[in-house]
Amino acid sequence: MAELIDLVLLAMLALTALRIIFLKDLFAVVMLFGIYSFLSALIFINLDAVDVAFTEASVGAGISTVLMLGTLALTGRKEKKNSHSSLLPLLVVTVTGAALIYGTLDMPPFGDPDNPVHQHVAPRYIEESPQEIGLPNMVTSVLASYRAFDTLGEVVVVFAAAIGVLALLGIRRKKDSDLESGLKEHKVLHVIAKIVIPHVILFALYVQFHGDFGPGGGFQAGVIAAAAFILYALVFGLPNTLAVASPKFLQWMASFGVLLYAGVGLVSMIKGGQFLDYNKLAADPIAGQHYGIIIIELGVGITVFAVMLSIFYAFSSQAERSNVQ
Amino acid sequence: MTEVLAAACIAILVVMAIALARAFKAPTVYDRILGVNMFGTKTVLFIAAVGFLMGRPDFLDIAIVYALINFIGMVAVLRFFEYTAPAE
Amino acid sequence: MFEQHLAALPVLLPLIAAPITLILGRSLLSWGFATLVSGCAFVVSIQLLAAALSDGVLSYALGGWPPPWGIELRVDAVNAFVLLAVSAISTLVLIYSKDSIEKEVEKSKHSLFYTAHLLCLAGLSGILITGDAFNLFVFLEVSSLATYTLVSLASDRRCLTAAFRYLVMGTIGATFILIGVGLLYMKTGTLNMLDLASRIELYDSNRTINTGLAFIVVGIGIKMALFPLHMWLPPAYTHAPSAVTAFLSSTATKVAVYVMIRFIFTIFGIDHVFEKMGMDIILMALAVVAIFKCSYMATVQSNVKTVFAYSSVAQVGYMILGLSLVSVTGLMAGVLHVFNHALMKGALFMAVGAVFYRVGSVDIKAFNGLGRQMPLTMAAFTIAGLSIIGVPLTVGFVSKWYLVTGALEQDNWVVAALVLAASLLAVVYIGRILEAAYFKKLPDNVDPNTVKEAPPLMLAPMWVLVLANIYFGIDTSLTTEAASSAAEWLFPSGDTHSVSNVQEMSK
Amino acid sequence: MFILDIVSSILLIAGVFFGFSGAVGLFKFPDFFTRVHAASVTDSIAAILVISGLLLQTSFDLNTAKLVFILLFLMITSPTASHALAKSARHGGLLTLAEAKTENKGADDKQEQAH
Amino acid sequence: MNFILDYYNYWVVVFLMMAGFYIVISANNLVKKIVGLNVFQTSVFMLYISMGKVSGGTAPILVEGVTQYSNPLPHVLILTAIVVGVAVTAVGLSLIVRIKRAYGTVEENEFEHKDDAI
Repeated sequence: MAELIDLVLLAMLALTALRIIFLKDLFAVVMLFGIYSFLSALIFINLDAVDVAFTEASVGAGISTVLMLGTLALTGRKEKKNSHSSLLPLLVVTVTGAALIYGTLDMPPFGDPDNPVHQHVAPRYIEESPQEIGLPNMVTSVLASYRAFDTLGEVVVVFAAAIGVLALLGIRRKKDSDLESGLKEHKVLHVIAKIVIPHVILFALYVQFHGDFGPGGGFQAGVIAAAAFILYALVFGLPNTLAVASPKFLQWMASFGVLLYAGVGLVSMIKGGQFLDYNKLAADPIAGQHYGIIIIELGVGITVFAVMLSIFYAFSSQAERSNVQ
Repeated sequence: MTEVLAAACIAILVVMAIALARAFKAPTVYDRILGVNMFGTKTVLFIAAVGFLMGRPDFLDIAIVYALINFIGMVAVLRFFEYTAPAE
Repeated sequence: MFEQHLAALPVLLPLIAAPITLILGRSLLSWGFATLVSGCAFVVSIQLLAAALSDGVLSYALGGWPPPWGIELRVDAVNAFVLLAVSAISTLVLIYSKDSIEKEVEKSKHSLFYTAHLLCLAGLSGILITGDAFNLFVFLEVSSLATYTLVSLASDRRCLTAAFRYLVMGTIGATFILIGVGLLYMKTGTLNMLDLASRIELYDSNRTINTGLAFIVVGIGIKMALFPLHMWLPPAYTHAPSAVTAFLSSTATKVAVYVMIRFIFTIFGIDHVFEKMGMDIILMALAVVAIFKCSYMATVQSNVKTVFAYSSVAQVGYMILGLSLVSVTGLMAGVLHVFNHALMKGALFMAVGAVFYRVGSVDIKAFNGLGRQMPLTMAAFTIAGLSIIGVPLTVGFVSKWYLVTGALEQDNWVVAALVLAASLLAVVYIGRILEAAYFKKLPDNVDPNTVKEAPPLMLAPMWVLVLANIYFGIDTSLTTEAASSAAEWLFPSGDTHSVSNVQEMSK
Repeated sequence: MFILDIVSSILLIAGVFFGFSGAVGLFKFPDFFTRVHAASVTDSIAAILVISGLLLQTSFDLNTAKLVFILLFLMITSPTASHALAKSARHGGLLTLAEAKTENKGADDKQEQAH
Repeated sequence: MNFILDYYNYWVVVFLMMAGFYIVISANNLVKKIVGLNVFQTSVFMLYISMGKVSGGTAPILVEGVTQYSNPLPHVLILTAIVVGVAVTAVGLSLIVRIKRAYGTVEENEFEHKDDAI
């Protein structure tokens, strides 16, 4: 059954990718990219990667698509005719693809439990992480403890993206904040958004703190919380949102999240362990792991929330600016 | 019961495929959005059903996220049309 | 406590300092703080190099999890040596950039500039010291994102398209590396570099692993601007702010060269890469073409920054040529050139930036008559330029010497002759600029009083690098010792004999 | 238990049927406003039926609550989205089939007059 | 037949990767390039997730009575990679916005003509 679903989803993905190549309407391209992202998230669910699916759905289909639409609003929707010859790219792609297909020929079979991937490092995560870390979600255990340094790097990447977007676009606060913006004419949307947004934030908190037991964690929670604010900004206009969470405050929050994460590492260094060694955080190693993971997930959540919202602000303030002119 | 669930999953997949076809080729841009929206809502149902089919229904969180993102995506699209003329 | 965590500090210091710099906000304050942190990282990396040379290798298990389950930081002579160059250049460039970016970057973006610089330093240090293949990818992206930002901060609009092209190429490169690491992981089940090495050895010429190797080499090739994949580099280096160009040209591509060395020598093993797959022929051919094509391109450019951008691509060719010789001497020449080239290109781009600071242009015509107006800057430029050519008593000579010796050891006369011939091209492109500076008159429409010597905070780091060029060109013992122990470290079965011979010859 | 399964199956099948009919309507109906009607009405009923069918499979725990939450969420947002889309299309100048016909007619009349 | 069943997943994923890669290198419009980059990366993520799957296994979250779990390590890696992907996308898109403002176009061949070479 899983194989059948897998096959159907892969076929849909292939068609979507082909359609994206040939479409000239960039708006449609972005919509199809959203679908592509959704579909790949379905594949991830089908292949048991629920945490990944969670992230891909909220990031790929959510944040990326919204940002792409924001860019399109500023750059125009139509792709002009391509004067490049498509022969050379096709050649490059064929060669690369052929190399990869050649590489697949010695691959271990799909899904075989005897594959080297499942034999060497991973068994310890599966068999011992429930005792060593004490959490049912192995992905969270590996992400936040065994490979916590990767995750710190990931948070720093997000932070770097915020620096990049701020340096490039900046966030302009308009003087005349009574400017027409938001979806003023859609009264129904206003009512519904008011009902939905608090629940979304509540859900984000649930994802943040339930990530140890089910799919979710700081990153997904940050994105969902940012999505709630984005919804607010889309419906009620940017100036209203800026009044709730100011750009300066978000910058401060983004830095704070990174520092919180690194701070856990420093504390464990002071207590005599290695960087990010949570065992030293409390007398009982398992409790130490719990404290460590909760705090760093919080740091991740705070940074991701602040950065995603800042990036959205930057794009949105550009769009409103050009709209006025 | 599993058979019914499996059949339902497949059927939802088919509906998704039809919606996808609408998103690929549509007479107006609004039809395209309609197709995308329908695809999104059916995906939510699909995830819910597949969770029960695989015996791990605790993944409904993902369905919630899908529903949420689908809605925000729709609002973003509408907002997008405030800036650009939607003429095809 | 300090000693225990020495290996982690070079990456942790800038990484933690970056968000603090953003909070500090004010231009002067964030400059001081960033410079201080970078200086600390430099001090740490000196100690690391000393420790690595005496103890061999420092391993640091992050989170207390033993590798391969956790992430390991691993410092040995190779990366400690490159790390020293990176942190030194970073500190000098930060001192230099206070005045330089005043002119080239908007005032409101200064603290973002310093934050991005620290992030870039953190990323590069992370790439250097990590012992985990996937962690390397993460830090590669940290440094790349910061780099795109830095490049796009210039005031000329062309920096935007250059940064975009860099972003697309860089991301393709990173994704190729991701694919390659994935294929390796698929066959071995591990991500730790040493563990990977021991498990790759078990396979004798496996198609999946060979494909993984190919993807990793192409991916890194993009990142370090290996010849046919270098198209992003000249525009990026030309249009970035001068301080950024000075920093990137002497660190970013060099770190990529290090990654290449690490993957080929430590992870795959030279038997696999060179003997079974014949990669040395390909790399050598590409390196030779790169040296000639790009040296030639450098001679026909009118923008001086572009000249040196192409020259950088050519110099990467020298490094790859060194390691494609597959000998301890060749590898040593490559590693040595990584360090030496950082010294010369850093000084050159700083001098060019100083010219831009005063004249407002880096076209070759703008250099007319500057020998008289900016004597100190142009003297620094001249010495660094001579070093690029490879004149004795400069570091450029030392690395070329070892390169030629490495080639002659294998009786490879052709390569040795080509290296010398390429130096003539360098004479041409450096000579054109020196001619303009010393033998042409200042244009009449320029007021001689406005074009004066660069401010001291720009001159000081420039001259530190120039003096280093001369010092390490005369007293080669320090760098050659580090480079040769690095090369021997990488060559498990290398014969140490030939290196000591070479050292005697050079004296 | 057995009865619950049967009821649940019936609900699921009915839900899928409505979803399918909506998808067909997406292609078969003549103009955009009828298509949006087909899609949005069936979307809601399919969601209600399928999720009710799944609700009967749960053992009244956290999953039940989540399912109910999804149902409520879809019930609120899906019609809103359709409504806003239709409204947006109306503002964007899209006409119903009947209006398009009269408009065309008007245009034709004018052309004839011009002749 | 077995051979195909063992590998079909990887082959389709390779096809998807190459479709994305093709969009990146052939597109003239910068927004489309970024979309292509995303398609490319998403497909690489699928390669990783495919190798983590164990037939008959289930998601790596501990439940009673299950012994066979899929491999959590690729999931962790891809979580990180997705975040990296969105970071690059955000910076790339903001570059596009600036390019549009500076050049008035986002078609690669058009702004190439507006400046001298290099």
